[in-house]
Amino acid sequence: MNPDRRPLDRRELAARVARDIPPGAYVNLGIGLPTTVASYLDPSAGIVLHTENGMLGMGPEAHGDDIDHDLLNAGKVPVTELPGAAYFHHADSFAMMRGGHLDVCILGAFQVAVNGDLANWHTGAADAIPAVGGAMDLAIGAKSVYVMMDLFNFARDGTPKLVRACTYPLTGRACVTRVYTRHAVFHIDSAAVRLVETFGIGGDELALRLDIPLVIEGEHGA
Amino acid sequence: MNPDRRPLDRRELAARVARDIPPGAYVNLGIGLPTTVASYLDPSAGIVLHTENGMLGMGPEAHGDDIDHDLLNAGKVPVTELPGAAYFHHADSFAMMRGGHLDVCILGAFQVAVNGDLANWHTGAADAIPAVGGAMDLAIGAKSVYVMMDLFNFARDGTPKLVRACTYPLTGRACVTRVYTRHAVFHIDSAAVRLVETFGIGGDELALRLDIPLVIEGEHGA
Amino acid sequence: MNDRLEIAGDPDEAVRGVTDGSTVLIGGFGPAGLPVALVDALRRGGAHDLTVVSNNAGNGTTGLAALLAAGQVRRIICSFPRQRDSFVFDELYRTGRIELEVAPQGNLAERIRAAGAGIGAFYTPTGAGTLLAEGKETRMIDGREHVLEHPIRGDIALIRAHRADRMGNLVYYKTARNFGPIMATAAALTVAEVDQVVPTGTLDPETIVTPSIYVDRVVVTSRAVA
Amino acid sequence: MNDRLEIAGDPDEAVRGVTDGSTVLIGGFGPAGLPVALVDALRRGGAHDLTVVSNNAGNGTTGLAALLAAGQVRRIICSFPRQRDSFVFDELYRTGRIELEVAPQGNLAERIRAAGAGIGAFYTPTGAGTLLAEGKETRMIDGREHVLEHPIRGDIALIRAHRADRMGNLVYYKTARNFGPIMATAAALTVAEVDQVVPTGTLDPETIVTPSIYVDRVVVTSRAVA
Repeated sequence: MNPDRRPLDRRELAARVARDIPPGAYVNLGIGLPTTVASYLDPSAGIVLHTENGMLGMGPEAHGDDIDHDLLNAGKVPVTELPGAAYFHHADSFAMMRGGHLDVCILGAFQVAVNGDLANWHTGAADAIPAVGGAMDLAIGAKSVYVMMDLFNFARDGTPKLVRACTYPLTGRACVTRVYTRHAVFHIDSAAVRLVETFGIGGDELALRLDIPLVIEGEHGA
Repeated sequence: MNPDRRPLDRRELAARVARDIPPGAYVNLGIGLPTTVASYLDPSAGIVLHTENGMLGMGPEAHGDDIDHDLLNAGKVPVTELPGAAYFHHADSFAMMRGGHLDVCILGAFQVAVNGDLANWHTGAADAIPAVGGAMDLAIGAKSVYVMMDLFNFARDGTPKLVRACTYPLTGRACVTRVYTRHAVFHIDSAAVRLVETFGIGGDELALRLDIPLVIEGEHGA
Repeated sequence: MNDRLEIAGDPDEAVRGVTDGSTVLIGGFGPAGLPVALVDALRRGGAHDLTVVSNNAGNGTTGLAALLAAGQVRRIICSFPRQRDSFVFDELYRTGRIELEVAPQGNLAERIRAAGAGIGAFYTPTGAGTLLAEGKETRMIDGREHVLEHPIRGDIALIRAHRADRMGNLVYYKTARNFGPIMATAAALTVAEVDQVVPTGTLDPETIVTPSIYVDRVVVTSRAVA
Repeated sequence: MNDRLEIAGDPDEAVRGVTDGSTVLIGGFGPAGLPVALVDALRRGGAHDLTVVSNNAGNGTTGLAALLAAGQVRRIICSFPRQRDSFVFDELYRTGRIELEVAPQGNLAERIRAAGAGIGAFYTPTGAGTLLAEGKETRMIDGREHVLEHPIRGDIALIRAHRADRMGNLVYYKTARNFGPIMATAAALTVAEVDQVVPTGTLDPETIVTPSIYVDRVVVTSRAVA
């Protein structure tokens, strides 16, 4: 344990996620926080980015003269094209997702449950306009689903977002394999939630604050 | 009636079918007899031929240096490509057929029933090796299904092939809209079989020999 | 039939025949691939009680948002209506003046494809166990719950492509391709807004994305800039 | 993962790992698009009890027919086994030494696509009311009988394409495209026999038919002449 180390900042968190993406992987980065991971991928690792709106081989955000409003990512931000890119239509793009061909997808979340259930599309509030986009397809389609989120709901009451059971409407069931937060990294499989690494907090304290069954093995923290 | 006129020969039959294909139609010509229709299409009519193995805009059979064994029709005969052609994969090709986009397909048949049932893939003989190819997809997919066949089974016992009910295994139900034979042309709709034209046989004699309910209106024959 | 390919003189001519109550498939993912000129023409045409099928529900005050603002749309089927600048839709929805069916984006795309491909219905794992599967038939296949989804057909599809030849073969441009190729297959009448019409035989047959059989009308418009 | 793209030195290396009992998807419509060198290598590899999924069941005495003649195939799923020169298959079938599942060609293609696209099952009108629907679940949809069909997955797909880049993006050549693009999506391991491997970035991204994500190995062979 290395409880004295401070929690990661957002850039460190993105870099930490990037470190777990295998060379050559086909990866989809969800809208928002997951998009930041792109900047930390090793350009020599041959990782290929997928965007749900019909492209493999997506490059960095476009600037200046490179901006083309017909070349967008899933967040509708102008992006660029890398050598070896390919375009395809929406049914083919989602066939790729649903068919289990993407190695990793990285998503934000409102809540993740100990069994890997994901809630990230709808707060369930009565006046909320439902909007799901490709979240449900990504949740159930990729070989590994990584979630990047705050471990606690700082915007509201500080309650944990890694929970025994989701109280928000589900996006997908038993689909999340890893959870990356500023305070810790977790691995989820059918048996348990395993603590992989902590940042600035001890494993035992974390288990106490989360109030979930948590497997803590050996030493954690860098 | 013009019973004195002789039955059509095979070339006249192909030309007769060709006459009923509307300008600009997208058409699939089945293997065998239907293939002969291609030679009688008006080149200025803008008719586009589909081949199930992934092409629109198929041209005539290839000869000499034009032969390319990667450019075949459904009968595996080398063909050519016309301006405006497009290639696509098998799922897309059969989506085009099943989705009702082809205007006309022309098929051979063992039997056609008065309700439009088609039998053209299997004799039902115990030792026959079943082989269906794209016949069932064409039968149920095209907007109009024209059959070209002998009206009587000359190869066996001379029995009619336009029948009250098919005795051979079906290819598709209630799908045939027109039947072209050397002796007559028939139109089939949900209500009846209507005699369109005869060649070298009178309508009444035909009705007698076929032993099916047949609507004979006004004059027939050219 | 390809002699029916009509090269319309302007967008208004290109969308003529859309009647009250029509289901209109509209291509695009955000601004990319949205046939802005055709949507504007649809608004000018004044058809009401439309059902619109499109990934989003309009941005800002132009294009699809303007069509919604004009009160011509009774119902929208989409995956992601809520966006930073979807205030026109948001207001209509909150005041009960538009019906919304939200579908997971991949199910939306596959249902449109199914309509064009003559598939009667299909089982998909996407959405199983969620609010968006409520009331839908489900089935366990290989130990996994699947939801039965049905085709979405259009009376008319309005799409944007890059180039057409005079038969109606289409190629697209980058991520503006998105829903265009599948919507073209799923409507009784397909209208494509394109940058350019080129002579037949100019497009490489290996590279055509939408074969001419799916295209009824094209109209040339200058590229929309978002 | 694209760093797994392997450019095999020869066809034998390209098909290594095919084990007894594997399901092998083999591209081609007659000779066009048949990956002859890979099928020959599969025969030399000696794996037995194979299930082969291919449109036809071999022609003459080479390629797929030779694989059948070697007794390595337990079962074949195809649409059109009987051809003028399918005597090898015909003899095996008539003497009960091979199992045959005949599927309408479009259902065969759609079932392969479904496997690659994560569709659990689908309803198709093709084959309804025929011998080929016997024992299958049916359902009336919009007044028309549909048959429920299930995905066909492969352990390995052997396909022929025209060019690959070094990431594994593929383009095809004329009607040799046929089953290649869908089989590439439907197998755990996809091997493409190609005419040429070109540098990454050489193929126009608008024209790529099979994106690199679906391709594990390529091998360059001279074009087969039928």
